[in-house]
Amino acid sequence: MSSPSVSAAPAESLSSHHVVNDFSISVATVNGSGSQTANLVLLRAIFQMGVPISGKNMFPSNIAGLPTWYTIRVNHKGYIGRKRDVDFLVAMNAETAREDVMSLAPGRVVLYDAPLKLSELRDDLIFYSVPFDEIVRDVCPNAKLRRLVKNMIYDGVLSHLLSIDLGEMVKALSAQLGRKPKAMALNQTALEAGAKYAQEHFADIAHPYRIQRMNKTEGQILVDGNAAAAMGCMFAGCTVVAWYPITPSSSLPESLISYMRKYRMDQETGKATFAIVQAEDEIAALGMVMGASWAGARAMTSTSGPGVSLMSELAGLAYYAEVPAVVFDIQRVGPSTGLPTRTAQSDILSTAVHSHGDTKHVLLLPASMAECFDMAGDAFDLSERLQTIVYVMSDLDLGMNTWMSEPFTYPTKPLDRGKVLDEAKTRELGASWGRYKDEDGDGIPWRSVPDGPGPAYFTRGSGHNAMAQYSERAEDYVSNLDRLAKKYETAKGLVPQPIEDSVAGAKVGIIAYGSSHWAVEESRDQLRDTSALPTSYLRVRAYPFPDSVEDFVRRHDRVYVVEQNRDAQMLSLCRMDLDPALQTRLRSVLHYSGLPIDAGSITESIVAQEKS
Amino acid sequence: MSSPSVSAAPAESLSSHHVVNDFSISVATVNGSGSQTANLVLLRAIFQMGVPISGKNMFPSNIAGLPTWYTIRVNHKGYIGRKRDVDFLVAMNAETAREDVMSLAPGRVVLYDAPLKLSELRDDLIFYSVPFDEIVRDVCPNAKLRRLVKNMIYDGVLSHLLSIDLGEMVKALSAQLGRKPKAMALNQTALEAGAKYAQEHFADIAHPYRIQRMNKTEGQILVDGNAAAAMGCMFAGCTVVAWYPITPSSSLPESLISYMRKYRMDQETGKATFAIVQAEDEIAALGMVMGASWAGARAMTSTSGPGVSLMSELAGLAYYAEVPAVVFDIQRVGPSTGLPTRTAQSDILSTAVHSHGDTKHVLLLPASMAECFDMAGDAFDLSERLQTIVYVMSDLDLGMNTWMSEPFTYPTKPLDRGKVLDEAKTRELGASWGRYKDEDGDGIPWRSVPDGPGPAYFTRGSGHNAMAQYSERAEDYVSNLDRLAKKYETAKGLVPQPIEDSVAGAKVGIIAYGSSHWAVEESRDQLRDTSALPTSYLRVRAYPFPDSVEDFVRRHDRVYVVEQNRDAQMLSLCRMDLDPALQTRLRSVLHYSGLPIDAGSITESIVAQEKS
Amino acid sequence: MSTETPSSVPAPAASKTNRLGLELATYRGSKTTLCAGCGHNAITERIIDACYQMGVDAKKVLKFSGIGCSSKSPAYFLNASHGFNSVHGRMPSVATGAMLANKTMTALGVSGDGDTGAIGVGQFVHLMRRNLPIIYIIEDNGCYGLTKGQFSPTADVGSKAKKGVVNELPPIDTCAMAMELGASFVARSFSGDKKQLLSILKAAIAHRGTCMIDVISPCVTFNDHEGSTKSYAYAKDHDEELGEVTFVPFFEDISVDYEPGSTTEVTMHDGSHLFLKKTAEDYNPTDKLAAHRLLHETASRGEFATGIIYIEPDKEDFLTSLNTVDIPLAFLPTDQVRPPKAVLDELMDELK
Amino acid sequence: MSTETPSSVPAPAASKTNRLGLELATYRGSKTTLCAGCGHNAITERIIDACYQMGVDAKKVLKFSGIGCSSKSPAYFLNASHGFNSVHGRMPSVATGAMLANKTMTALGVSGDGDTGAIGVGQFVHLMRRNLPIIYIIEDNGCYGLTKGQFSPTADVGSKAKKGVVNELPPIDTCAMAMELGASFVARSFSGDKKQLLSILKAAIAHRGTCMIDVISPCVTFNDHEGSTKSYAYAKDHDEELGEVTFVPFFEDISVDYEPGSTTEVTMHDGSHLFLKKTAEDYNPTDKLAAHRLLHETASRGEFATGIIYIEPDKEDFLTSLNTVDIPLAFLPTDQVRPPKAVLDELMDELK
Ligand SMILES: Cc1ncc(C[n+]2csc(CCOP(=O)(O)OP(=O)(O)O)c2C)c(N)n1
Ligand SMILES: Cc1ncc(C[n+]2csc(CCOP(=O)(O)OP(=O)(O)O)c2C)c(N)n1
Ligand code: SF4
Ligand code: SF4
Ligand SMILES: [Mg+2]
Ligand SMILES: [Mg+2]
Repeated sequence: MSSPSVSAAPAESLSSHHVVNDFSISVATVNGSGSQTANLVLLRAIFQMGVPISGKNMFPSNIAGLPTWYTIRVNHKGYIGRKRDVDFLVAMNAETAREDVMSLAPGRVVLYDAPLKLSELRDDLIFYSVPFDEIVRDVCPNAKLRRLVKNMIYDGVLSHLLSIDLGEMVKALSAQLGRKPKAMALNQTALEAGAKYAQEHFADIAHPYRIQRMNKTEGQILVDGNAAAAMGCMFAGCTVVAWYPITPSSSLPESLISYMRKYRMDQETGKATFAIVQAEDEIAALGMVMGASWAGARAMTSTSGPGVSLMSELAGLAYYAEVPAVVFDIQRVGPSTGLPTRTAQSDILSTAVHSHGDTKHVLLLPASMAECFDMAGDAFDLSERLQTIVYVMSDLDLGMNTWMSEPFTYPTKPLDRGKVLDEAKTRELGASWGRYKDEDGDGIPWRSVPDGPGPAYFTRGSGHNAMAQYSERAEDYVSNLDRLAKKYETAKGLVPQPIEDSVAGAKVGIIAYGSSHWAVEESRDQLRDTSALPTSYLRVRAYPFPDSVEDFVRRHDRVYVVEQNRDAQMLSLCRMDLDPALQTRLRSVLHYSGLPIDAGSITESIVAQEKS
Repeated sequence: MSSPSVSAAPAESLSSHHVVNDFSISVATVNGSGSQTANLVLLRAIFQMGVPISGKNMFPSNIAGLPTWYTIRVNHKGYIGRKRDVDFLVAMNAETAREDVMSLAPGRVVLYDAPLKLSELRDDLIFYSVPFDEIVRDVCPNAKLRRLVKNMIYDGVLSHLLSIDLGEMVKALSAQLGRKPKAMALNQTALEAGAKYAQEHFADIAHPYRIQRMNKTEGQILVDGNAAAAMGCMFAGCTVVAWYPITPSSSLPESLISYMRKYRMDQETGKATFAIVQAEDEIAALGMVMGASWAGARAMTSTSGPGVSLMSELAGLAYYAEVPAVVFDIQRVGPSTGLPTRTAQSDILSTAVHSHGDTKHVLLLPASMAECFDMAGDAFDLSERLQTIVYVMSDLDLGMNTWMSEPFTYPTKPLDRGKVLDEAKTRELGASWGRYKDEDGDGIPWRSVPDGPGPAYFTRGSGHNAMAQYSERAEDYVSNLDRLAKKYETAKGLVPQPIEDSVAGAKVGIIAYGSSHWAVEESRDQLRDTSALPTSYLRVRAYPFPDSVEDFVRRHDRVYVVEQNRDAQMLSLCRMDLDPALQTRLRSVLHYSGLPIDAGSITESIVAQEKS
Repeated sequence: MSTETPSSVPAPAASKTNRLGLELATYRGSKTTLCAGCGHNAITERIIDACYQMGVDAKKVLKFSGIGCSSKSPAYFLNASHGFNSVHGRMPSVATGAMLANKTMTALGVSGDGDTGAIGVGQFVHLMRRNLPIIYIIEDNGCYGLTKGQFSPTADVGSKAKKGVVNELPPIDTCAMAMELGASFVARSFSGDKKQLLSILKAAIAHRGTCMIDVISPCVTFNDHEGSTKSYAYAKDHDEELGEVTFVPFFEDISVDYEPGSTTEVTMHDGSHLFLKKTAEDYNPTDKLAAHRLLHETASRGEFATGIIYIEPDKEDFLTSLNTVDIPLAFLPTDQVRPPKAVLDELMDELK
Repeated sequence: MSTETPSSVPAPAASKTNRLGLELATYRGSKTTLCAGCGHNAITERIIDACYQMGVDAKKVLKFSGIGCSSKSPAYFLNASHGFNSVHGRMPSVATGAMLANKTMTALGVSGDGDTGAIGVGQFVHLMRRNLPIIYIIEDNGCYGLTKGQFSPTADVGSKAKKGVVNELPPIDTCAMAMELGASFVARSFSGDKKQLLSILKAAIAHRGTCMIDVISPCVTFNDHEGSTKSYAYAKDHDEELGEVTFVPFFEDISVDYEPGSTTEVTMHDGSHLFLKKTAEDYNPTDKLAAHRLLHETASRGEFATGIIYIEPDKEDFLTSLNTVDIPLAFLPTDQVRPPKAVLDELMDELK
């Protein structure tokens, strides 16, 4: 395959026995050819068999006609990070087939469209040739739809080759197409035709990869992070959404629109408890969010790198005028337009110090579907509590790929609307109230919302004193900036705290965040099992860092900060914020190919650094 | 005075003898009242007497009617940083007079407008009351102009009180108004009337502050940094300027317009060797600069914090598509609109990592008038050599205040247009040329300019390979990003190198940059003379840091990074980039009141930290 | 240093009250820090008058602005209203967001010709298109006052031929744009025309939808037209007595009063001339094409048509089209914004 | 993964050449990666034809674009020309800068209706106002193709009533805006009208000033109108056979041919209808008010006027007004851009 990783795969050959529930499949097609249903059916069928899986789509930044790879990882232990090497290739795309085949390790399997004649390329692989065009002619009389139906045939073939119960395939198909009987019938025919062809032609070959029923997925859901975050926003009581389309963020607001229309709109009157506006650009989107938050709504926007960059000026206003705002950054590969359909964690540093002047922002770092859901709620609560902009730093891998998850927990914590003046507080503070006064010693002032009981004030991004009056006095400026710094200190105790998994006696620690988590978990097992290197692990879930981050470093000799960017951005924040005496302990593991980070790369990097 | 510093002035009383050539004057007026000529005449007269001076204007962010302070520092040793305390107050503004007087140290002097009756406020100051309205009535028959002419009267009074040669005052006045005989005559009359009044009324008082002729300003010029930078741009062969007005940047392009119209335009045909466009905003300004640079022009823009924030998205394109661009950031106080007429060094960190994705930028850090001039040239050369955006991080203090300087040196180095394909190179490279290929191992590719001899290519901010073809391949992406990192390494050797002043045996080092330089120099003398603390000094002149920065830290036990922002932004860059083993040596001296940093504050901070 | 105190400027007369029983003084704001004679101050006065006379409940008003001398004005009226002075050119989006949050409020925005026509024109376009209920006033002086007199995209107002880099560009006609884009109330007036401006403002208060009001408002300090013989630039270079670049003279307000259908010539502080043509009494502002014709014809004669140029009284506004519940979104109780557990269960089941 | 090779698509016929002795093939670009049947591809073909037929020197052409499916097109024509694919909505400024640097070039920009009408409308306004010499083509499909079919500010093109959040907003008429703001050549066409589009492009190549050409260009993949019974969204929810959301069917190009003065009805791929009204042969495009009337009247009938809507042949363009020396600024030798030492000495003396 032409893309999966930077470094070459170790040339490890496959032994002759079966590999059960531990391999990866890559389906190479052309985008726009309609393989999504087929791939999801495959994924879901295995999931229904109780075997842990994850599905990652590597698609191009165009609409139709360019190469796409859908990779499914099956792993009985529950590792759901990306696997670097492909074990089973389904080669449907003439353009990349050669390169895809050449990049496989010996002993691996290729299922291909017969006219591609791939078996001529190598003799150390197992090849299955299927005449899709012939089969599809029989099952699909409508010539226009054949290109589409071909995909379901490979699912049929795979069900045989991988021992996936055909009944589960049909069930998975009907979960997708159940409401469309004609489509269901046509696809089911194709599925069965594929299975039949395989039974007839490949019965005598020993198939090296097999799915076997387990019970590791029971009760779990399959979801993508953008849908999870959208649900999180709905249950967080979000009322105003302003957004501008951008890959890989768009599906978050778009999912939210569907959910809100279904559950937050009176189905008879059409009256909604929300307003969702497609803005003219990201600057306007954030402007609307800030206006709405200022006026008392829970408001959010969602974007990706280029949009975040555009929001820079207003982000500074949110910080300094202390206006809540929730911004999801579904990170993609930069710089600039970069690779819009590839994943990265490369907006961390520039977003932490987003905007000119002395600004510092709060970042939340979800790593799982549940956290995409939960942290949406946290983001609104924190943003209103702290009266500032809060960024939820998701990424394409989380946002657009399909992940297993426990079902989400219904939030029972009341919405935290923060220090908003109500009747009683207004009376209590009386004339002593100052919009920017540190009434409680935590740096967080009391806010008056228009049309509420509190007094009116004039909000501005220019110099102001504690009473919100215009001021150019040096003293007023300094005390205001110092209070903002104190508020940022307060944030450390309020943000989601890191999660630590410490191993007694481990000298090596790992710090990671966000979507890197899954590969780190797997890598820790590899390090322990194959390199006899026990590691402790701190998963950071927010910036600014709570004190426990420094404690963790203090308790380990060497700490590897693992992240998906070139410039070691989270490490940079550690360098800036943690005790200088601890700096020599910090090391870096970086991955920035645009593909999700994999355990093998982390393990190799740590092993190499441990040796040196 | 209501603003000068955060901490209170030490209550040191003035001895009875004269202080010669070492004091500060603050003229408190209302803006729009036309005191600029009077203040500049005062400044220039002292300068003409050979005494080192500096003039700093603390003006409000409006057009007329709010308090303004013009402070002049006179110092025989040549210290031209801000002096925290005011020795001689000229109180013309009723609104602030009381507070201004109350903030003076005992023994200081106040010259005031008689109706303000300030002498009643304190008995530990020397007061001079002048009935300006009465005097002005006699010298200025045109009632409308009296408000204006009042100002020249205080100059006259000061000439007597400070022993400034009246002839020098007249000479300075005629340098300003020489071409306007009527204005000259009126103002000279006022000047003389003031002097006469003082002679008649204050002859018997011992005046504590005096100017005495020296020869320390001979051959020097008086200039502001924005004018210096504008000249620098003109002599650097700048051809395209796109800008959007913003304080304190506007006077840079506006000066440039005057210079260009005078020296770069055929006075008969009006044909110009430049194009200057006032853009619709800062995004458009940078877009124009990038388009022009891409097409082969030397192009620049100038802005301040809010404008830099808006440029964020395009900055990433400049980095990634490798398009030259020169951006002057005349820093002012943020966050957000902040204090537009106050100074800061607070865009350093966010600009160094400006834009989403993995981006890193080159910053130049001028500290003097000569560097504002020279670094304009460096910026164009580096931007074209490195094919990237280069920021010149000036500030309001440098840009808008009046500074003494040696005359600028005519640049004799040829313009460095960088690696642009000419006929010969095009032939040499032939078909092997790749727009983003590391031909020379320095990370810098060869560039083809439209309408030049090189081949055409398609410039894009999306993924591309060495041949400038669209690519989403992980390998292409990684190798391109690695080359960009290498180019950034190359930059370290090309940027203006730090200037070191090391003292044998000094254990303490100071790192500073930009306009903080002058206060640091003075503070070093204070530390040596009053605290017996010899210090070495490294003035950083660019980011990324050349190796000598790390060397300097290595050679000292403790290194203070002095800067004018809250968040220790340059220190943060040191933490990110310098050897982790050296981090415990680094300490921070911060000043962020919006007023220029002063030596006393630095000295106090270092002394305190040395003790602890 | 300077501090804008929230104390009101004392009202001239006492004890007269409006339909809410409030005195004019209660509609005032902080003391202005704009130049004496600035047109913007006159507009501030008219806004105060209009709100007073219409008996507007200041607690239900939201004030918005961008950045500029003009954008400072909201601090100088309606101290009892919340205000949001945003960043340069972004007032439209901030105001839109606030109105999404609370559709029961009255939005009143003040911008400048630079704030609206240059950096902010993108948001302006989309605000007009949405027909958001807002009174959007451009205090139009043809220059950037706060940054000291550069030309703005509406430069040309009453000025003679100018030289230099940008000055040859045609001015943007914000009224023509607003109309073209969908604003349902479009008007132009002059800061010195008390009567007309007041009546336009009162009509705007009564209209629901975007009221775009372009008010020509002379900048007395920076009429930096080289071609104008009494300009700042001219004074700087030629004036025999002045010779000071930072001096801001005091000016009297310019005021005019002229009949519907007639044209009047206004002499500006810088000596340039402005020709205002007031729409006739029988002018029908509901005919869009006629309104376009009016603007083009007056413009081609170098005149500014003043009055209500275009009005579409029944056009649906943006907030109405969004069809939100009656309670402002900002104040919905939790049980209306957090669906019950059953909904989450249903969603989870679908994903199993 | 995918790589856009710079190799040209082979030309259909051979050996015919234009006045520069060049074959049509030399005007081609890389292979398109847009959907089969996308209107944008047809426009690409017409640009190639027009440049070929006019004997344009590709080395003297600069290609520009923003971001979107449309903005990818410049890679698909004129491989011999330098191109700059900028960021979303910022093509106008980048093109302006490049033309400042080298006024001897011909600028050809391609944008989308989202790129121009949404995020980029501010720069669009000012580009039109400057009348910079550029051919500015909007490939107008009423949606955001590249981000999968959201409505753009020109949405409504040939569509029926739509529901949802933004769809009730009136479309921006880019032709009316361009005219209002100062562009000296304003036209509208349809991607499938080979003859008309070609002749408009050729006229634009001959014009100096801003040529704003709005080309209606159907997106075959995302005509996501819920109200349209053959739309993508409809298929997704209702189609009994398809049931797949990522499938992009192949479509044939739509092509039309109709007489000046007549109206034609075009059935789009999604089943919606488009009514095009071609300007009559005696239509006078130099009368701005008449052009406004034409646009408003056709729009009110739900039609699109096509043809050259407005032209002001002699209007001074921005580069001319800047009056730079004849040599492109980009190529001035050092002695013309660095004043002699005497100048610095003079400046220093003045500051002493
Ligand atoms: C992003 C940004 N760029 C530039 C500025 C500087 N600036 C402040 S006000 C202003 C222009 C104001 O002109 P206008 O809107 O016409 O208001 P006026 O002062 O004339 O009333 C500018 C450019 C800014 N505040 N923010
Ligand atoms: C700053 C920014 N925001 C959002 C995007 C995502 N984006 C890419 S193309 C596009 C819209 C394209 O629509 P249009 O210009 O109409 O082109 P089309 O694809 O329809 O031809 C958007 C929103 C982006 N690239 N940059
Ligand atoms: S500078 Fe002009 S616009 Fe600003 S306050 Fe003064 S007169 Fe008004
Ligand atoms: S998605 Fe639409 S606009 Fe984009 S290439 Fe396909 S048909 Fe064209
Ligand atoms: Mg203005
Ligand atoms: Mg489009």
